Amino acid sequence: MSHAFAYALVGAGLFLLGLYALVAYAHLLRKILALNIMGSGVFLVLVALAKRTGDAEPDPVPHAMVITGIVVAVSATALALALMLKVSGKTGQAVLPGRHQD
Amino acid sequence: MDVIVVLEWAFDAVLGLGLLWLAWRTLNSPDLFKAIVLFISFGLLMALAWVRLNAPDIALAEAAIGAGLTGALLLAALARLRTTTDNTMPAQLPAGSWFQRGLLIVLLSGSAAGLGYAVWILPSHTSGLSMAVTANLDVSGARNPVTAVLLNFRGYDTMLEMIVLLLAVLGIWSLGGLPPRPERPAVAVLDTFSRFLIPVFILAAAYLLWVGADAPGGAFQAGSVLGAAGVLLLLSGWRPGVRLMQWPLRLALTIGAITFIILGVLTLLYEQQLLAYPVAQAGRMIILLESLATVSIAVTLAILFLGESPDPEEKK
Amino acid sequence: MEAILANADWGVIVILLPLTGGIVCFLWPAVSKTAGLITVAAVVLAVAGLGRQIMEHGAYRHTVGGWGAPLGIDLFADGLSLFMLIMTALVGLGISCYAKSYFNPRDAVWFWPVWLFLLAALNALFLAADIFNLYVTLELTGLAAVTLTALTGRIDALSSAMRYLLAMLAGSLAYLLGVALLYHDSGSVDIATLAQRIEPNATVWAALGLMSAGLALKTALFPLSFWLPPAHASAPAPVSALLSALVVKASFYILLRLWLELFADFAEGVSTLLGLLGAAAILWGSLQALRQTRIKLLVAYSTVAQIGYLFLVYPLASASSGLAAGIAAYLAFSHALAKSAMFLAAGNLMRFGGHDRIADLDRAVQRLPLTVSAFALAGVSIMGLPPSGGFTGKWLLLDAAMSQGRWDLAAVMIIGGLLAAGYIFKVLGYAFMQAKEPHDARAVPAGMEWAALLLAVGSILLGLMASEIFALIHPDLVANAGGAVERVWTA
Amino acid sequence: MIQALYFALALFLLLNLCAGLWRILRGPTTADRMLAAQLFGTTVVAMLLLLAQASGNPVLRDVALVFALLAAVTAVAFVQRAWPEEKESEHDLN
Repeated sequence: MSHAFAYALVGAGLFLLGLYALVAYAHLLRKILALNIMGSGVFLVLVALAKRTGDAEPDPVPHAMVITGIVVAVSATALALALMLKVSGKTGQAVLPGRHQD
Repeated sequence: MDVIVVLEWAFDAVLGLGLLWLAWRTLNSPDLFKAIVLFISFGLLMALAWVRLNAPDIALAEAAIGAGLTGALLLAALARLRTTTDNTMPAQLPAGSWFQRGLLIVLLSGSAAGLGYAVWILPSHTSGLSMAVTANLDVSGARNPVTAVLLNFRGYDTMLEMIVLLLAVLGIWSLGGLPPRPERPAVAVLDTFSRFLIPVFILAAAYLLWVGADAPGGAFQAGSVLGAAGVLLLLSGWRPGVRLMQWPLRLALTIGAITFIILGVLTLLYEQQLLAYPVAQAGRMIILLESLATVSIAVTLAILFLGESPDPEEKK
Repeated sequence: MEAILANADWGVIVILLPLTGGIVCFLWPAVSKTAGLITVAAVVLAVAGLGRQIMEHGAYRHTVGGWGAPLGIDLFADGLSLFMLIMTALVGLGISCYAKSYFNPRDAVWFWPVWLFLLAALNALFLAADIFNLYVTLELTGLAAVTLTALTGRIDALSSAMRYLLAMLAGSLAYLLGVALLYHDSGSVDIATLAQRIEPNATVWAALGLMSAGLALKTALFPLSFWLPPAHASAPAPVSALLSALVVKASFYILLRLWLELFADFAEGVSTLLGLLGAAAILWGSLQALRQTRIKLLVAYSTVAQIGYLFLVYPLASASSGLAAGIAAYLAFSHALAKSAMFLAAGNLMRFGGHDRIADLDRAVQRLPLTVSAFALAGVSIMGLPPSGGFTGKWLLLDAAMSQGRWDLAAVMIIGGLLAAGYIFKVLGYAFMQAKEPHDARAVPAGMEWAALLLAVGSILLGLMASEIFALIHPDLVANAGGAVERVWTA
Repeated sequence: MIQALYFALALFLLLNLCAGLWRILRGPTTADRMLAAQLFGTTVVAMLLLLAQASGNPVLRDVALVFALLAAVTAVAFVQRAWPEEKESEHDLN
């Protein structure tokens, strides 16, 4: 057993915690935070398991993937925050309208 | 030696549990400001986790983006949100009934068990692609394996990433931009502070870009630090002039992608393969790509923070 | 000249062209309409060039950077990917011609660069042979699609774009976690390499579940389709057409590809589940469509139902997966043509009357005959009546269901067809009637009417060219498809 | 053995950090919370320097440098916020 697995399990936990909050809470800012935490969880799984190379340097390919992933995450977060502000600017509330209002 | 092993385990255990606990408190604290501060702290701990996992390149990116820029973006969004919404709505408003949330918890606990088992049974020793990377590192033009993967072995992914960044800007601009951020008038302290700090940021970015080919660092990290310098400038009240917001800005946003495409076409013509650099030129091409990508990334991140549309008519 | 055309690397060009076009539109907003149309037309030609190469020399493979999988990234196109590229190029061209007249100058400046980036992302997706590269193209597709959805800036568009973005990001992350598990299980993200190394174990099962769930969310498979009707109904008409015709097909294509290459051998239980959800989608989507009072929501719910047909191929695939993939791709193409025509026609009706209330169509058939014909012809394909593409695809599916004794699925397909007839005739019926209060109508540019009609005619023509098309996707299919068509003509 | 000492110190700082969390959770003012987060940043910088010594990996000093710089951005973003200081509600203590 190595540390790699422990971190990977934490990553899986973060993913599911984020997923729970994404579904269970209505406030858009909280949903955006939840997606960011889900993302961190996925990145943690990718990088933690890359350390299973024993004493050698860890596998660099997942590291590169995560660096691009972090940049995607910040772009998507910025777009999501802008949309949230537009929605709340028009409705006065940062929640999605219920389905009955379609 | 044993002492170190015990200490390492203790450290990792505290860090791992701390991450989970912070994530949990971030997601369910009633006050949104508190949630954001907790999220920033979560980013700090994530960076420590990257260090523990021997991923200094990611730790650098996380330090700049995860803990810094995302935090600033969230705080600015919250400031704008408080001017547009009534604060009477409980921030912790649940979606769905208790029954639905209970069902969700049961489902996710099941998934947690399955996912945990799926991770647990993975072989405990494997080298992944690291052998292949090491074998080709000499001809890749970079001595830092992560840079070699990002700019050479999987450079095509990075080319598409540059478009992802551009699309985020296009998305915000097409929404008509955000209303100007409510802010206090810049004070002298802040002005002096940023005057001192911004040259240091630029120096640090240049350093990260320069060492990136050989040591942890590179375009994404340098771009994020430079972008943070831009955010600091914007925070201390500086605004780009109207003329600067037109084509010079658009060129700066796209220059990374343009360089990738031009190099792609050239390599396609001369090497018959997209982004196949001749071995003798690989090092120079990577430096060129990284420098211009740094510019694009930095400007994009600063513009994402500014959030205003470049079109003066749109601001109405 | 001939040699250059034959040897050019069309696969790479198909990706680089729209990327360049998008950047040009971004740098010089004044020329964006012209640059956009030229780029889309050029992409059609480049896809034709790629098609010729594939027909002559077989599958296309390009090792980006010269490294080759698993270290580098490969681009790969066989008949199936080529077919999806052709669908994207042709439907995209039709929608572009429509969009030329549709958008006001303010929106056009944003529409063209984002649509060209979306086109580049779709082409890159259909050419990808690497599951992480697929993730990047999925993110690109999602961000571009969300931006286009919100383009009008109206409140319904903004909130449905927000919901759409959250669903897209969650779907991508689930997919990415699956990629992480597969990579760490097998040490590669290249699909062909994975296919050799993959063994059914708990990790692969978890990856399969995560990737399928993420992609099903992005494809709007019932009950993960909650985000689709509001987004597709509130977007501008050409964008709705792009979303329904092309964007949902992109994630479906990935699922199909993963299934064919990686999971088909051991995941029979999951394919049964996907089939059941598909059947539920057909019934639920059709019933919802029948209940709607606005055309665009009706058409959007019809998309939910038609996506259900695509998923019926999974339980029927066990006998011959190549056959099922061919049917799915063919159904996707005919749905793309018909549904884009329908959304464009709905856009014309909205432009004409200023609203899209079905009960208020007010003799549209006399005043917009081309548009109503487009809607009706597309409806023929959606209902699955001969000789349309929708008919051939659904007939092959029905044939497969009956030959495997899946009477339940066959019954669902027939009920779905009847319900589709119900909601389409509902619209057409009102188009003949006079509204209680006649209101003034605005002129609709001829180009917009013709674009809708041509796409609808395409959905009928597709049915007549079934044998040629199946020869492209899967040679074994020719006999079946030809037989099915013949049987109908002789009956 | 000096390595173990560095490591023990890093662990000690990590535990300190957890204690600092209490201040973020309790507040009571937003400034308390933000200052606690800033203290976190400083602590992490110190930990990175210790880990750099312990593992003999000088790159971690670069990470510490970037951290120290970026802490300024969130701090300024906080100071420049323009919403009024509100009273903390009771339910905040849960």
